[in-house]
Order: sequence, then structure tokens, then C-alpha cells
Amino acid sequence: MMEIGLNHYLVLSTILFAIGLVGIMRRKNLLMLFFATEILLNSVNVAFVAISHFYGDLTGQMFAFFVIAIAASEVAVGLGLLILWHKRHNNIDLDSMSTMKG
Amino acid sequence: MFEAIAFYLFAFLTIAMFYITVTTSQALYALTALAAGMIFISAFFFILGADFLGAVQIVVYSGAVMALYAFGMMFFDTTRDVKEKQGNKYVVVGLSTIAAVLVVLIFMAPIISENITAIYPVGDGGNTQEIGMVLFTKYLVPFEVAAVMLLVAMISGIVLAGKKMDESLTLQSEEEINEKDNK
Amino acid sequence: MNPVDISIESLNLITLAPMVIPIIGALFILIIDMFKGGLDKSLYVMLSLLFLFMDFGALLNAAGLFSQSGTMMGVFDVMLIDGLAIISQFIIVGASIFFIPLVLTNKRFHESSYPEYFALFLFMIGGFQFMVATDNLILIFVGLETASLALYTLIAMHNRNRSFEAAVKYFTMGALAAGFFSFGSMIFYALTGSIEINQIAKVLEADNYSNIGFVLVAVVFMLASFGFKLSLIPFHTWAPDVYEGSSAPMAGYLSIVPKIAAFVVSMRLFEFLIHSNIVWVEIVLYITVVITMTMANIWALVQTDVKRMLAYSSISHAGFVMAAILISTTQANSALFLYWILFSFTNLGAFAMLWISRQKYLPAGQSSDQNYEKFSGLVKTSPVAASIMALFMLSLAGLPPFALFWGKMYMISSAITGGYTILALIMALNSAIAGYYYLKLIVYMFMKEPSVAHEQSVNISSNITLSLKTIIGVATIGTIFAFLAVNPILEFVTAFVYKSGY
Amino acid sequence: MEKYLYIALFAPLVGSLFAALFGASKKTLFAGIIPSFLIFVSFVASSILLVYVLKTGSIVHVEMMTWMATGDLYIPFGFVVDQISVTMMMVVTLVSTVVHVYAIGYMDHDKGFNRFFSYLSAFVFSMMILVMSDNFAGLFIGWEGVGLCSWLLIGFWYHKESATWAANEAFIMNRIADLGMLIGIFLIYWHTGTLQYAEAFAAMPDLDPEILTWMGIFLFIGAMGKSAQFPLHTWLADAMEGPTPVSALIHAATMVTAGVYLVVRSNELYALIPHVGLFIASLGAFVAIFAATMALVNRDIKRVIAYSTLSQLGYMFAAVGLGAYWVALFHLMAHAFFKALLFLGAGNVMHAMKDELDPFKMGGLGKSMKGTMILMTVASVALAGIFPLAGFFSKDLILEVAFIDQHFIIYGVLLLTAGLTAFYSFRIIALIFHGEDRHTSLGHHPHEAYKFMLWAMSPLLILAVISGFLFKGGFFEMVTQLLPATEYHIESVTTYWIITIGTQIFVLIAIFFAYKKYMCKSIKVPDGTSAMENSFKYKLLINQYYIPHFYEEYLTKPYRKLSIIFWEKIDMKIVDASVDGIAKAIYATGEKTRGMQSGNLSTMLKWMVAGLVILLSLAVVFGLAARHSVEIGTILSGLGV
Amino acid sequence: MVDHILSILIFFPAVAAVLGFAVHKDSIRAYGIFIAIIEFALSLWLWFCFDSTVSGMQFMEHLPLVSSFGINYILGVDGISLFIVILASFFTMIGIASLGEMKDIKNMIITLLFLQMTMVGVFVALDAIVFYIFWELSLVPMLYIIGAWGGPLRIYASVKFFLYTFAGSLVMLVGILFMAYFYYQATGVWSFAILDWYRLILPETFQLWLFVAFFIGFAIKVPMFPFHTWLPYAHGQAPTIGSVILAAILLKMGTYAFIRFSLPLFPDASVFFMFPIAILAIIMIIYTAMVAYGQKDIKQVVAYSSVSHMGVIILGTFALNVEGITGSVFLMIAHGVVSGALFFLVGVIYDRRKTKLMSEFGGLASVMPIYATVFGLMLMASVGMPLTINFVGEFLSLLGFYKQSHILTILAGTAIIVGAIYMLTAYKKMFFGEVTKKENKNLPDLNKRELVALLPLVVITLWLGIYPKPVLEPINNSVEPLVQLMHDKAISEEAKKRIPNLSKGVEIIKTPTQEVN
Repeated sequence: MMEIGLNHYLVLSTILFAIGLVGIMRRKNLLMLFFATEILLNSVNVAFVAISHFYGDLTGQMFAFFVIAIAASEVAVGLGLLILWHKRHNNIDLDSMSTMKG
Repeated sequence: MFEAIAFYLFAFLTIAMFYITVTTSQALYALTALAAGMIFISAFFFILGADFLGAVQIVVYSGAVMALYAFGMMFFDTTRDVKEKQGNKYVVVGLSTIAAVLVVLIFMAPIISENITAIYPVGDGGNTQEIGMVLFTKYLVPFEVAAVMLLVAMISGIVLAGKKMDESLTLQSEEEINEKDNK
Repeated sequence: MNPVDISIESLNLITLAPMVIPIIGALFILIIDMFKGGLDKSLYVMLSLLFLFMDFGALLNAAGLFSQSGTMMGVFDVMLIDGLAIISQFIIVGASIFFIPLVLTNKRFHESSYPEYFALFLFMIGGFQFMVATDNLILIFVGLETASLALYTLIAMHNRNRSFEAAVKYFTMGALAAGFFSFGSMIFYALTGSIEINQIAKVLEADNYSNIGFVLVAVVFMLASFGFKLSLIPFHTWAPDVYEGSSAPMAGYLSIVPKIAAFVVSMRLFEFLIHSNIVWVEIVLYITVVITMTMANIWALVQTDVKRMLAYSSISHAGFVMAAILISTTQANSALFLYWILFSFTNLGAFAMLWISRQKYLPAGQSSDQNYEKFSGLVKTSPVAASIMALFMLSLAGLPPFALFWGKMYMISSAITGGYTILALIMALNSAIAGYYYLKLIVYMFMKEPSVAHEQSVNISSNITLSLKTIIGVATIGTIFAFLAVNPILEFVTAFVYKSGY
Repeated sequence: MEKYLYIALFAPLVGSLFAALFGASKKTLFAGIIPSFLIFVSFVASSILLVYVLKTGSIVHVEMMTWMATGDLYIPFGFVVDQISVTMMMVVTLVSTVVHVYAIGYMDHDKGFNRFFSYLSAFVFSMMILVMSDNFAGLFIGWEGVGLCSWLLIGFWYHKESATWAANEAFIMNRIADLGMLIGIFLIYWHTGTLQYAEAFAAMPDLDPEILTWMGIFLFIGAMGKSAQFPLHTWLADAMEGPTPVSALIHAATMVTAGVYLVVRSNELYALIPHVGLFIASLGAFVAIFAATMALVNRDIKRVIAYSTLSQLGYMFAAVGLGAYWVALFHLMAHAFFKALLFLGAGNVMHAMKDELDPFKMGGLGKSMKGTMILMTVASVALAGIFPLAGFFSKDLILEVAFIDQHFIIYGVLLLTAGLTAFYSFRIIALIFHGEDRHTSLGHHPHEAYKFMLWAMSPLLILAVISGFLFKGGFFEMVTQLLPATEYHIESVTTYWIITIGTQIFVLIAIFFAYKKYMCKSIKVPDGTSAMENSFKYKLLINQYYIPHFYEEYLTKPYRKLSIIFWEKIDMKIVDASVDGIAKAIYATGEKTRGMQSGNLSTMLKWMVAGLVILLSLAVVFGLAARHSVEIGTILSGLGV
Repeated sequence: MVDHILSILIFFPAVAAVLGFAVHKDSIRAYGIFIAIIEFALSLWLWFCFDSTVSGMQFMEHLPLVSSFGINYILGVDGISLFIVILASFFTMIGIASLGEMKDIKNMIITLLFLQMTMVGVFVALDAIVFYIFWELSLVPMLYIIGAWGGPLRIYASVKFFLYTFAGSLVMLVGILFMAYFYYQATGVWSFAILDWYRLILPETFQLWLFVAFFIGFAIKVPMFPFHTWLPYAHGQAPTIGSVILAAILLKMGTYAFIRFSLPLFPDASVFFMFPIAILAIIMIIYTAMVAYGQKDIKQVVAYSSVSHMGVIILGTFALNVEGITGSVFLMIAHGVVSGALFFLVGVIYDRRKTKLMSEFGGLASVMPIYATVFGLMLMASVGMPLTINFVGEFLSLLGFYKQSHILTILAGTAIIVGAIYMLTAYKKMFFGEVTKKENKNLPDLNKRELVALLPLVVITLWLGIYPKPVLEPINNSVEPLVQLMHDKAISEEAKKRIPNLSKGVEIIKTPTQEVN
């Protein structure tokens, strides 16, 4: 228990991922929904770095690095979209967004 | 021993922060908690010896991303409560619990297999230097593509948030557009 | 720390050429805009086409090299130019060449006023090209995201509520899918210490899949992620809304290019698993394929909007083609490409036809852009347009000898050859169900009277220009005379797929 | 001689086509005269052929062209004039000529005059094909051809519901029998490899008797339809809706005897299967008395004569069943003459009475229609079999045959029938021509038919009188070259005389009884009140033993109902509805499940996660199963799975 | 030119149709008639050049299409297909000639010309995929004809027609691909050429499955009970020309395909399924005849009668001997002529009265004598009167099947009874009796245009009824090697026994074929 192995990190990562999933599923505020997607990516990063550490291999860190880059880019685009929506509708409520269905 | 204490501490903190992020009804709390969570995560990176990544994490997330979100929040005026009407709580809780439990269950088993050889082993030099080495050899192409991606994100952000989007040519008739052009 | 000493030849930079060209093109466009703004869209279209033609030339060159020397690795073995990469890039670039000029409409739409639109388009193409030309999960991820981010923007740039809604939906789900992808990659990495698909396959093979449970979890996440891109049920929910919300050319593009990229990656990823006789993957793919094919068809039946119907039909087609990955024989993989090439032509035509009929305002009594009523009695007012549209519908339905029939036939044949007889029957019967909704449009066009209310407000070809006519003409000819092209395409595709070892 | 054969065969066709040219136009006299003349030409040609056959004893056989040839099947249009067919040809052409000429007068005022002659000549042509064909397929052509013409002619007055109904009934009933015949033909083909009479009969003795039996039965079923044998007899009486010349020609003299002709033609087959023959004979005898009883009470002169025809056909079948083919053929010929005469006479009466058919509404017509009365009386005498008229020689011969072959039941039945025949024949003679005048009160002013019609009938009169004693010897000589030459002589002379004279007396008594009953002055038009009319016997007979009723109630109506059920219930509600049901089910599935696409982003994301979770659970199950496959195996084996 | 006459026959109308778009709509009728006459003349020329003593395929054409997958453009004609091709061009010709005034006549004529292409294509294709192409393609023009010019339920009817047959033929496509795969396994090369397939002997179990796959496609097209319900709708709603061509030609595709594919490819399966199919055929004959009797609409009567007659064709086909198959091929032509004519006739009265209900008529014989005569003649042909064209086919079909089963043939033979029942009843209702409705009092008799369409049919009906040899002989010469081939290929004892060995010793190409495991 006291010996922190890879599994600890993986479990942690999974728990964080699950929290992210919860957020994604329950958030109706789009901005806060995007927070949840950040949690998803971050949780994976923890695991990547841990694996990388335990293998003594840098690939995992590389992946984590790119994930961070991707997350950042997504924020930019996501916010851009939100701004657009907000300008028209003056809300960022997800439930207002169902004109197309069926 | 220190590692274990640190791990559990930060694990608890991260989980708590992220939990707040996804559950609080106050956007500001959520944002703050998220930022805190990000920083705590970078702690793991430092623990695991990925100093460079830890730094990047702090800079990118706590710096850039959070700033962006903060801007956004101000713009959207989301300090007010957002009614989170939950259609079916059970679905949310159920699905995520099952997902977590399933994966956790699986990870309780030992995972590392024997025949793995590190392709890019951690060397003697500092973490940052090694990362630079790998990044600019092996991962040169992804790195450049990531640059393009950021460029794309930038252009997107500019285009989408730009003023030009306020008036939609798509929704205007040809006469209206021409009139405007002539002006 | 030794200095790195690498010869430039060993990098094999030529492998980068096809992807770099559109990126350079995009930058070029941005630079031009910087110097002189307000230039007409036709200039950018032509510039884009120019670069795409160059891209195409580079691809031809790569194809030539491939057929001489086989699979090429390049730039620290990140790039992987094999048959799949080349064929799929041909499809990506080829489809783009036809889809980009679709902005040259008579009416002006918002996106075409941006030079950035074309830059993003080219970036997107580059992103997809990277995605298919590697087996490194990082590059796949980065390429995918580059393309996706550009795509979200392109959709939103149509600038109306529905396109924002579509973009946000697509984006959010895409973010979730990205999470899935990274989680899946993480497990693969944990299992094998590698993020290169070939390497992963080798390690797992050597390990004799001792951690099958983990492999499956990784596969699950990957399947969920690519299921989103390929719009497999239940990850498909974005598709109809996004198709409806985006402009017709963008929707058509969506139905072709991102999917072929995703197919190539799935092929790389699932092929080795299926060949390792992991029954689970087979079963799950089987179920997914059947459900996707069938349910999408059934939902398409009840649509009232043509574009939405085509969205569901695209989902169904994707399910149909996904069968190739399940079957995973050389014939099936060739069938996938053959199918997709022919599908591109037909869908190009179908969406282009929708595009030319696009009006800016919804006339009274019309609930969406392209609902069926709009096409009532089209044969009376515009027989040629009606016939061409009917042609594309029949092709989509798989009526011989039009383009898609050959794809369907070859695909079903590959199912039979691969021993999936029941699947072949299900595929065949699904085509029959699909016949109904394609027919529905034909019924509206050919058998109903033009509705009086629409007669004044709807001009079916209000958007048409010479270039659109040309594209539709090309699509028409391609659809009708596909039977002449099938043999060369098939020979080419089979040779390349076979040579790549799939 | 081929030339004459073709003339005999095709002259009626030419006549028919000629008349058909004017079919839609108004009455033109030559449209009647020219076909009649052409029929006469055919008669002359037939006569020449007859003389040739008689003289040389050889037969004329031609093969005009191939009809069908495929596989081993080879069917030509081949025609043969031999002793049997030439007899039939003579009968057909002779009676036809008479009827044609007669019809010129009879149809004088009819709108469809031209059409009538077209049909009538077409009938003659079909009949000629039937009798002259040298193979079964050709026979079948004629067989169906006469059926068609019969349909056309029964329904000639197509505006009459009863006429068209009767036409359809006749056609359909014949079709039932034709199926039997067709099956017989198939049997013959598959077992002998040919349909040519000569070759097929030559091959038959080597065949399994069981198969021969089936052949005999199926061919006879065919014959039963055409010759209206029980239970397919009802159409004949109804067929009297047609114009009277048609009844005379088709439903008395020629077509209905085609069945007899078929059996005679196939005598080589039936000779091999005497048990079938016995059945035929029994049926014939049954039909003879069965029809005669119905004739006793009927109040429609044409129907009475039709039943009498039926009864006489029964005689003929009795004869062929007993192997006396030449006797049957002889009776066929004689019957043709006097029955046609009888019908034509009835036609005269009808004309005179403005199509009134109930003899009870006539009476005393002898005064105004002397010629007709003589003709009909002679015909009836011939029918009754009084010496020396034709009937005596032919019909009594059949009785003798039955007697000699020791089928006493048949003999008894036939003898009784002879009495009944005489009774009902003279019942109508008495009712029509004698007794009190009952028609003037009903507003009828009868007049004699055209002279030339009577003259036209005279050949039949003569033949009815003389054909018996004059032809019997020659006929026997001729036809027995082909048919079994069995001479029927009763061993004991005493018995012979007793039987002969006994029969004659019996018949005479019946005639006397008929006159006595129906010439009395108290005869009134029956109005359904008399005790006799309400007796069970009478009702049974007047309703034709309730057989038409039975057919209507238990065959026609259920068929109609079943058809509608098939259509409305099965075809629409089950077969079609299940097809549509599949389509609807698919569509409904779409409608019901499209809610999955609620358009709400949150739901969409949940679906994605749900998909992930489902896949994960599957993976876990599978992964655990794989990991613990050994344990699972032991547990399962421990459970005995 | 003779070498490519089949291609010309297929594509000439198609090219003409494309050019027809440019023709002004007032002149389109003349254009259509002209094209159809040329096409008919070409088909007659084909007959003229056809050597009826040769049993194999003639005028073969061979072009690679998708050579890497063994798909070739192979055409050829033999006695079995020759006359259906001629019939197709003939019916298109008289169909166009008889077109009355209607809306969008230009579209109609162009559609008909396209339809003609597909019809000819189906019957001369010798490559399964090419066959399939034309087979499916023929649905489209018919869909349009029914859907655009039909009655009130036209859309339902046309969609049902399309989807039903489409679904069936997709199953058939799976069968075709399977067959090709077996061929590939056995020989190592892909081929869809039917003549190649003929040389392949399949194990019995595979034959059974493939037979079923093909059967579904064909049976829906024929249409066989219980897949027949699209037909009454299609016929009931279609305009006259649509019904005529549907009945005369399109339905024949199914029965033709049985002879072209099912029998020679799967002789053992054919024998195995002979009785079930015969029972279905008999149900078709009797049941649909009864349903026809229950109809109120004259066109439905004719439609159901079509189904009933198709039953006899199926029966003849599955007699599996020369007599039966020849008969069924002949009956295809006969039924085409007769039912085509009957639909024309129904169309005539529909044009005049805009109703097809029999109760609306009565006594037409006196109002329209020529019409009544022609109708009567065709009716008699329909019920199988000897010396009309139908009889030859029906007789031979039943004769052939009698070899296989006595009882079933007797049951099937009831066709001549039940057929007479509904036909005569219908005729009686329409033509006999008094004229009761005053609308009917002054109906004009057949006009010239209608006579142009009907008289040739009358002539053919009688001519081929009296002298079928010119048609029967080539059919026979092509059927004989087919039967011999089946006999030689048959594996099971039962099949060897059921399929006759023709002593004539027809030469067939025999190459050693490997058995597929």
C-alpha cells in the first residue's frame, strides 16, 4: 500500500477520468462542460507520465505534452464557438441547443 | 514513504478539486477548482520526474487556459447560477460509476509485462534536455503539426470570435449584401 | 549527451511532401490576405485547387515510389507511406478538389467571404493526410485534432444558428472522443510501452495477448473514439444534426473525408487484432456493423429532410463499409477503398445537388432547408435536375450499374469470400430497406405535383454557376460510367492494399 | 382423294370466314346462302370420299403440316378418312347442310343472322376436325373448337341472361371433362410415345393394364363431358337456350355424340379393358333411364327433346361399353337423323308459337301445321323404335346386344327406357298437335314454317325412315373393317321373336298410354295445384333430381364465396398484409426509436458514454472469461454442462 | 454489324432515348414510333440471321468490364431468349404506337425506350452481373411509369413494386456472388460468365442454398405465390402501357431466369425443390384464379390471371424435360402476347369510361362488336383454346410435368377449368346482357390506333397457335442441350432419373470440374 506503483497512478487516472465523464454528462452549462473535457485529458496525462516513469521511457511524456497542446487548442476553438453562440442567444445553455432532432 | 504520502495527498486533492469542478453550481468555483486541480496534477509530474511537463502543465493550464476561460466567463457573465436541471441523475451517476468501477477493477491487476523495452530511455541529462532531444528528432513531425494545430486554433478563435461573424451573409439576401458592399 | 547526427537522406523527407504542400498553400493564402484583403473567393478557390493539384502530383509520385519500393518510413519512422496511406490520401485530396469549388455559388454565403476558410480547409486536408500516413498514435491524434478543429470552424463559419449548434455539438462530442482516444492510447502504451501500431501489434503478439482484458479495454476506447468519427451507433448522434446544420458541401465533405481517414486508422488498428483471432473484437464489430447499418437505415426512413436523410444514409454506409474491417481480408480492404471512391462521387453529386437548390430563407411551410416537399414535381419544372438527382439516389441505393453498386457488390462478395454469409445477407437486405428512402425523394420529384406554394419561392437551381455545373457533370458522369472505372480502380487498390500487407 | 378431303374439311371454314366478314353488319341473305352451299359442297366431297372408301376399302390419310414438335413429341395436322370417320363426316355434313338451309328461314328475322352462320359453319369445321383428325391432339382441337362454337351459339342471344349463363355453364362443365381428356392424352403420350391413333393403339397391348385402365377412364371422362353423361349432364338441358337449329345440330346430332365417337375411335383401347367398358355401359344405361324420367314431366318441348337426346346417348354408351362399337355408331347415325328432325320440327313449332315452349299452352296445332306434325310424328316414331323406322334397327339392336351379352339388368333398364321414351315422345306430340286448342286464348296464331324449311327437313325425314333397314347391312360391312365385327344374333329364334315383338308391343302400349293421357280434353295448363304436381315424384323429376340445385348450392356458391374469401381475407389480409406489415414494422421502429436523437447535446454525450460502458462491460465479461477460462471450464463440467 | 447486333439492340433505344430529350414534344410520338420500328426491324433481322439449327449461343459478344473480378460484358442469344427479345421490341413498338393522349408524353416515350434497353439487356446477357444490372435497371422506368401515370394509389403501388423486387433481387445478388466464389474456389479465377458456371458441378447442399437465394429473387419477379401481392397493385394502378409491358415482358424475366440459371446451375436442387415449387405453382394456378374470380375490377381479373398463368409456366419449367421446358418458354411468349393484348383491351375501355369496374359495363357486345370480338378471341386464347398461342405452351408445359407427377398435373390442369370460370364470368358481366348504363350506349368501337396495336396481336395469337414451328423449333433446339447438360451434371440418383438423358447425344462442353468442398 505504501509502495506507490504504476497501478496507483492508473487507478487515480481512471477515477479522474470518471469524474470527467460525470461532468460531461451532467453539465448543462457549456463552459463548465468544457472544464470536464479538460479533466478527461488531464487524467490521461497523469497516467501517461506515470507509465513513462515506470518504463523509464520518454514516449509517455511526449504524448502528455501533445495532449496538453491539443487541450489548449481545443479551448481556443471551443471558446470561439461559445462566444458565437452567446452573441446570438445570450446564453450558453446546452438545453437551448436542440433545434435539430429526430 | 514520502512518495506515498505525497501521492495520496495530491490524489485526494486532485480528486476533490475535480469533483468540485463537476459538481458545483458556481462557475467561478468550478474554474478555481479546475485551476487548482491542474496545479496539483503538475505535482504528480514533478514526483514522477517529468519536470518539463510539470512546468508546461502549470504554464499552459494555469496560465493560458485558465486565463482564456476566465475571459470567457466574464464575457458570458456566468457568475450567475446556471440551473442544472438533471433529466435523469441515475443515468449519469450509474454510467460513470460503472465506467470507473470497470476500469478500476481491471487495473487492480498487475499490468507491466516483461517484454517491454524502453525505446527512448531516460538518460543522465536533465529531463528538459532529453525531452528536447526526443521532441526534435523523433517527434519533430508531430511537433510541427501541433504547431499547425495551434495556428489553426488561433485562426479559428479569431475568425469565430471576430466581428465579421456578427452579420451573417448566409442569412442576408443578395440585395442586402450588395447594398452593404456599395456603402 | 551526444550530439545527434542524422543524415538528411535517412529522414526520407519526400514522405512529407504530400502533407506539407497544402499546409504551405494555407500559409500562402494567409499571407496573400495579409497583403491584400478583400480578394474574390474565386482566387482562393483556384489557389487551393492549385495546391491540391500539386498535392495530387506529389501523391502520384509517392504512389510511383511505393509501387517500386514498397512501404516507406520517413522522418524518424514517424511517417508511414504504405498503400493505405496513398489510396486514402488520393481520396482525401481528390474529394477536396471537388468539394472546394462548391463555394463558387451564385449566392453569397458567409464562409466564402473569408480567405481563412480556404486556409483552414487546406490545413484540414493536411491534418487528415498526416493522420492516415502514420502509425504513430501521437501523430494520428495531432493530425486528427488539427483537422477536426479546422472542421468545427468551417462548419460554424456558415454562420447561422443551426451551423453553430452543429459545430458546438460536433466539437463537444469530438472533445469527448479525443478523451477516449487518449485513454485508449494510454492503455496501449501501458501494455506495450509503445505508441506505434505496428510495434504494439508486435509486442502483443510476442506476449501472446496475456493481458487480453487490458487489450480489450484499450480497444473499447479506440472503438468509441473512432466510432465517433465513423459515426457508428451509438456514437453517431452528432451526424444528423451536424449534417443538417452545416452547408451542403461541408456535409458532403464530412460524409467522405474524415471517415476515410478514420477508416484507415481503424484498419491499421483493428486488423491485427482480428487477425490474432480475438473473438471479442469480431463479435463486437459484427454487432456494431449490423446495428449501425440497420438502425441508421430505419431512422433514415422517417426523416423529412433530405439532408438529414442523407446523414443517416451516410451512417448506414459507414456501417456497411465498417464490415470490411470486420472481414479484414485483402478483398474486403480493397472493397472498402473501392466503395469509398465510388461513394465519394455519388455523395459529391447528391450534396452538390442539394447545394444548388439551397435558398437563403426558408419559404413558408418549409421546416428545414431541404425537406422533401421542396422537391415535389421537380421533373416538371426542371427535368434534368430531377433526373440527375434521381441518378444519385439510385446510385446510393445500389442500383446497378451506377457507381455505388460496384462497391456494394464487391463488398458483399468480400463478405461471402470471408465466410460471413449471414452478414452478406444482412448487407443486401439493408440495401433494400435503404431503397425506400432514396426512392422517397424520387417519388417526390417524379410522381408528385409541384406544390403551388413553392413554385414562386423555390428555384431549384438558384445557386448554380458554371463551376457547380461542371462538378455535378463530373459526378454524374462518374456515377453513370463507373463501370468503366471500376476495373482500373480495383486493380490499383488491390495491388496497393495487398502490397501494404492488409 | 386428298383434294376431296381438304374440300370437305375446309369448305365450312371458308363459309364461316365469309359470313364472319359480314358479322357486324346487317342481315345479308347471301351470308346465309353461301355458307350453306359450302357445307353442301363439303357434304358432296364427303360423299365422294364415302364412295371411295366403300369401293376400295382403303383409307385416305394425309398429313398437312407439323403442328407441335418438341423433344420426342411430334404432333402433325394429320387427317384420316376411314370407315369410322367417313360415317361421322357424312352425318355431320348432311345434318349440317339441312340445318343450314333450315336456319336461313329460321333466323330470317334475327339481327345476328350473318354472325349466326359464321358460328354455325365454324362449328361444322371444328366438328370435321374432330372426326377427321388422325391423332388425339387434333381430336382435342376439334373437341375444344366445338366447345367454343357451342358456347358462342348457346349464348347467341347474348342479351338474355339465361342464355349467357347456360353458355358459360356448358363451357365450364365441358372444361372439367376436357381436363380428364387432356390427362388421358398425357398418359397416352408418356406411355406410347405418340399421339397418332394408329401407333398409339398399336403400342397399347404391351402396356400395363392398370395404365390402360387409367387411360380409358380419363378419356371417358372427356367423353362424359361432351356427351353430357351423368354427373356432367346438366348443361345439355340448359343449352336449349340457344337457337333451335343449334340445338338440332350441336346438341342432338353431332357434338354431343363426339363422346361416343371418341370411345368408338379408341375401341382398341377399350377392348383391352372390358371392366371399364362395363362401367361405361352401366353408366350409359343409368343415364338412359335417368334422363328419360326427367323428360316425362318436363314442360318445355326443347328440354324434353334434350333429355331424350341424353337418354339416347346413354343407349349409345351402353352399346360401346358392351363392345358393340358398330352398333353404337349405327345408332349414333340414325339418332342424328331423327333427332335433328325432331328438333327442327320443334323449331317450327316455336316459330309458330312466338317462342312459346310449354306444350301445355299449345294443343291442336296439327290443324295449322300439318307438315310439321307429320315430320315430328315420324321422328318420334323413329325415336320410339317402331318397325321399320331407323330407331327400330339401331335401338333395338342395342337391347339385343345387352341381352346377348347377358347383362340382363342393363337390358331391363334399357327396355324400360324404351317404353318411357315412347311415352314422353308422344306426350309432347299429343300435347302439341292434338287435343284441344289451348293457345288461341293466349293470343297465338300459329302458322306453318316456310316451305323451303320443310323441304330442307325432308332428307332427314327420308333417312329417319329408311336408314335403318337400308343401311344396316352395308354399314356393318363397312365399319367392321375397323371395328370388331361382332354379329349379334340371338341363338334361339323363338327368343328373338319374343323379345322383338315384346319390345314393340311394350313401346306401342306406352305410345297409346301417352295419347290417352294427353289427348283428352281435360288437359289444362298446369298451375301447380294438382295433386300430381305436388307429389314428391313429380317435384323430384321436374327439378331434375335437384342436381342443378345441388350444384348451385354446394359447388357454385361456395366457390364464389371461397373466391371472395381468398381475395379479401387471405390475399389482402394475410399475404399482402404480412408484406406490408414487415414494412410497417420497420417504419414504426424508426418512428419509435428516433427519440434517441433528441437533439440534446447532453443526451448525445450520454449515449456515447453508454456505448463505451456497454463495450466495456462486454470486454470485462470476455476478459474475465478468458482469464478464468480454465476455472469456468471446470465449473461447467462439474455442473454437467 | 451482325456481330454486334445484340449490343445495337440494347443500346440503340437508349441512345435514341437520350437524343429524344431534344425532340420537341409534338413530334416525340413520331420519333418514338420510328425508333421502335427500327428496333423491331433489327430484332427481326436478328431472327433472320439466327441459325435455328444451332443449339448454342449465337452472336456472342465479349468485352472485359471488370476483368480483375471476372466481370465481362458477354452477350449471346439462343432459342430460349431470341423470341422474348423480339417480343420485347414488338411490344414496345405497338405500345408506343398505341399511346393515346396523355400528359407528359415525351417523358413516357423516353422512359419506354430506356425500358426497352433494359428488357433486351436482361435476355441477352450471359454474364451474371450484366444480367443483374439490366434486371435491376428495368425497375426504374417501370417505377416511373406506374408512379407518374398511374391511378390514385400509384405511389404506393410503384414503391411496393420497386422495393419488393429490389429486396428479392438483392438476395439473388448474394447468390450470384456466392456462385462466383464457388467458381473461384474451384478454378482459381473469378468469373461471372454463365457459360463458365454451367461447367461447374456443385455439391448438393450448396446447390440447395444457392437455389433458394436465386429462387427468392426470381419468385418475387415472376411473381410466385405468396410473393405475388405487388402485382395486382402494380397492374391495377399502372397505365395501360405499363401493365402491358409489365405483363408481357417484365414478368418473363423471372421465369426466364429460372431456365437460364436455376435449372442448369443447380440440377439436383431443381429436382429436390421440384415438388415444393410445383405445389406453389399449383397454389398460384388455383388460388389466384379463384381470387381473380372474386374481383370486381376487370384489370385485376387480368392481373390475377397473369399470376395464374405464370404458375403454369413455372410448372412447365420444373418439368425438367424437353417438352415441359420448351412448353414453358413458348408459354412465356404466348402469355406475353395474350395478357399484353388483354391489358390493351382493358385500357381501351378504361380510356372511354375511366372506370374498370365490371359492374359499370354490360352489354358491350352490341355497342362495340369489334372490341367484343377481339376481347373474346383473346379471352379464348387466355383460357387455352387450341389453335391459339396459349394452348401450345400450356399443353406442352402440362404434358411435360405429367412425366413427373400425375396427381399434381391433374391439379394444375384445373387451370383450364378455373381459368374458364373467371374469364367467362368477367366476359359475361362486361359484354353480355342488356346495356344498362346510358353512358355505355354510345361508346365508340375500336379506333385505328387501337386496331394497329391489337390486330398484330390477334394475328400472332392465331398464327403461332396454328403454326408454332418457327418458334418452337429454335426453342427446342436450345432446350435439348440444356436438359442434357442438367442430366450430365446431376449428382444424385433421383436427379439422374428425373432429368431425361436425351439419346440424341447432344454435344456439350465438358471440362473436368473440381468439386467444391
